[in-house]
Amino acid sequence: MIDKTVTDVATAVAGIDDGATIMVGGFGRAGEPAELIDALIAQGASELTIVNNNAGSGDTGLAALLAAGRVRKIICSFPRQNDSWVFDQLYRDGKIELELVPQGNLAERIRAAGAGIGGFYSPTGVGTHLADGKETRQLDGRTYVLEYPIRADVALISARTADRWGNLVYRKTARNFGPVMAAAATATIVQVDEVVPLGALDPEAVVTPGLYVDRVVAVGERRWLRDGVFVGGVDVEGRPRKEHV
Amino acid sequence: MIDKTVTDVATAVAGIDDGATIMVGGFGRAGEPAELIDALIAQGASELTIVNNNAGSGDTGLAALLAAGRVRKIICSFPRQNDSWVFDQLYRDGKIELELVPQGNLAERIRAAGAGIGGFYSPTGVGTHLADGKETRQLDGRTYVLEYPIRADVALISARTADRWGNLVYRKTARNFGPVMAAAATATIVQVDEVVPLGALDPEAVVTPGLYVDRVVAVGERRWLRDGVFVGGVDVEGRPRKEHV
Amino acid sequence: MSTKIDRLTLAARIAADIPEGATVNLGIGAPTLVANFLPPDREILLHTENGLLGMGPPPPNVEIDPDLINAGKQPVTALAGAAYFHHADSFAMMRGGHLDVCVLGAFQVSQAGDLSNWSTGAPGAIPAVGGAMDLAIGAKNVYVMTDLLTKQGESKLIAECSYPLTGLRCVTRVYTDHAVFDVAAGGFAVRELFGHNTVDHLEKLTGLTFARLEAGAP
Amino acid sequence: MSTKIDRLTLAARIAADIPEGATVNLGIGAPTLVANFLPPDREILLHTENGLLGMGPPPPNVEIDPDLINAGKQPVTALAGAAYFHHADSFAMMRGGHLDVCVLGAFQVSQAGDLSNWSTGAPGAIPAVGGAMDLAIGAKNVYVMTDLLTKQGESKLIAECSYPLTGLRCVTRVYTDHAVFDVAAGGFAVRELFGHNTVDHLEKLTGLTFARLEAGAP
Repeated sequence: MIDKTVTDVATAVAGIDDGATIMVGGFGRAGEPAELIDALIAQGASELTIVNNNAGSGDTGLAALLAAGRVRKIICSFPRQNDSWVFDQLYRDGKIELELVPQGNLAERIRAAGAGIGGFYSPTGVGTHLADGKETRQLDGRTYVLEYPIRADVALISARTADRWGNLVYRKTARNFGPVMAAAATATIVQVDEVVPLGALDPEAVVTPGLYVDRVVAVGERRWLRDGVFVGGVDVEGRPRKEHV
Repeated sequence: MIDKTVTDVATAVAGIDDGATIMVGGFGRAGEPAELIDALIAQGASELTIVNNNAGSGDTGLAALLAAGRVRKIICSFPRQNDSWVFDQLYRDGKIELELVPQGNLAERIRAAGAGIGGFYSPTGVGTHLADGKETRQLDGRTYVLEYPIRADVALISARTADRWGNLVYRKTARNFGPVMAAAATATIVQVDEVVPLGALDPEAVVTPGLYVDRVVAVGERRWLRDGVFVGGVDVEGRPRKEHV
Repeated sequence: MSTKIDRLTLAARIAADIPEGATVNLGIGAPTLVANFLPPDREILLHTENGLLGMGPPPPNVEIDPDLINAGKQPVTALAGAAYFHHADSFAMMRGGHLDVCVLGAFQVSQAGDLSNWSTGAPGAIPAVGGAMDLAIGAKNVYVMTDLLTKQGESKLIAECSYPLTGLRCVTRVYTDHAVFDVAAGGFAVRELFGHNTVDHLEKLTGLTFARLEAGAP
Repeated sequence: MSTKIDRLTLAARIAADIPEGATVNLGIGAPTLVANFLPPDREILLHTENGLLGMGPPPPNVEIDPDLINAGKQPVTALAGAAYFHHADSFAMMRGGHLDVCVLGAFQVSQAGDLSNWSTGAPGAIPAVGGAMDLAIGAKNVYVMTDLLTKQGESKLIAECSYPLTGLRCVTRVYTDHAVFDVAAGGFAVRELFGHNTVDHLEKLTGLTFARLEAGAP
């Protein structure tokens, strides 16, 4: 019997090596695999290359991983945010390498890795500094820049629901990078609110088929849902609103 | 108010020009836009280039379009079938041009057109006759062949349900080429079983967002469903089984 | 009358130009204001590149959903008829040219329609681009919403961009607080003057010579 | 004992090698038979390139669903836990190397693992390739299921393919009616002999010299 579920987040992230390239899903709080990131910090792997849209914010999640000195390089589209002070300091101190990638190229390069594409001609970035040194090509009257796949050893992503085969459904804009990262990593580790019996997910609505998933861990229902129904009571970061504390 | 629905298939296919490149969805009977193809035959456009996985079978659908002498060229992966006699004869008589494309390259080239990709390095076909004369490239230790997008003036596809914005859901393996073709054509024309009110489709399960769709025509429920429930009683081509006639 | 219109009036002016049925991406910052002025009698579909077409207005605070945000990471809602998709599909939608209109901010726009809006190239600044370069090259119509002049009084409309580029020859129209400009074959063409601005006055402010729109141009 | 096993026995032999949890694509024709012999105590996920993972057996005639077919356009079913996807996503699954096993027919397999299975190159034949080239290069393990000899008695295992190629260096193992061969560094290696075949006899039949498998090889 195929059963990709593991009992806890420590087991889920076991075996991640120093020097690994790790894709981390999420865009803002939406789709952030918060519990898996905490488990990765506890697990201790270092010299990591992280692929994420951003470079951490505040003092938790990715920012905490950076603050712990575990990250050698980050590949992202938007490292600089109001509250990205951890990254900012590391970057200014020359303690972290940055590969800046336009967001669409980032998503498409990750998709290419999962789809077996060796490279593709992108319309984005042509004539800009982010295409400096890259091959360009005129195709059918338009100029494109050659971009290569981004692969990873591990993807850490968050979905709403899984079954034991690893089929995933997401929730609203929390889907974001999850599906493409799941396909681009050698080992895809997923935190979900709940694991449902095989056959409970609508096969028309499965977004990530199970073959892309290696380990699934249930971390309990997100704070703003109850039995799958939205109940609110949180801010955009998912923290309880004052009147609810 | 956005309303992409039209009342009949003749209106749906109106204005298709001679010489157009037309993508036709479907793989076997599944997803075949049978009523739209019949309407195209009646509409009369000729000198067409057709993009489909196959080259017609039996004497109906695409085969009838071919038999009517309307098709100049076909781009497909598998023209030769047991019952592809119409194509076979035209091809042997030198009356139709064939561009043979491996099925995965066909799907990915159509996807590239919709996604704004100028070209991509494909792992498929390397070292074979179907890569003859094409540029190849060694990338990260593997050889790839450069493939270009396939765009179309028109896509004719079939889905299960639409709303008036053109959001589409498909049914089972009838999804096949529909989503990528919808994005690769200048005008996407869709036949559906039924049009439902805006908001009736689950936004998590919409496969083709409405912005890819230009015209929607309801053609009535497929013979093997009743009120959306599978009732069977047909063969794999959708024809009534003898005991049901 | 003043020589300038305020930001909300400008947002409303842009909104008035967006036709029924358009699919639109509003960039982070001031362009987001355009959403507030879209004519209620027109169905216009807002796209947010983090995976939603058919975005609705912000929810009341008690209904903030962390799983439903826009590209600026602000809470939003979804209209009936919305659809969710993943990041690669979402950017394919833009990069494939399927959006009708994109409204972006700018540091500079050149006469050729080059856009600089992601970096001032200041030494030591941490670079961040997000989806700016994809938005710039993706939409059928790329509208810029900006003040005509910087706080230092320098024109943002310029012969050649001096800041790092976001995209080449991508801007189709510039909505400023002084006037609306089309990017035309021979340079910027004044499409509409606000307040008591004149073409001569704007040429003096910008140091540019403007192309003349053909009579009867839309 | 015979020198050959029949096709169903061969299908069962292949099925026995497919491990629990494997994702598998069975090519059109004889490879489809493998599905009938998959051990019922193993969960194995069948992929069909027209957009389904978790394919089940054919339905009874009264339940044929024209919307639920395999790559051979035959009616199938879907298991609990199945997922549907579109054609580009389906081929991305194969081309991205996500399937564990693919079983294909062959006209010829070369010592280097080159496969010819889509065209005999006969003059006047109408070419058709379907998904053969994608399947050949996509799976982690590409197994060929074939008779060792053609009806004319010629070996399908060959030094160099003379028929048009489907894929280069892609085959990992060949299951024939005489024996099972691995594609090894020095050529084919006999993995298992059926009936009273001997390596010498197979070398005579094929005209090839076989590599020796290391003792203790899996």
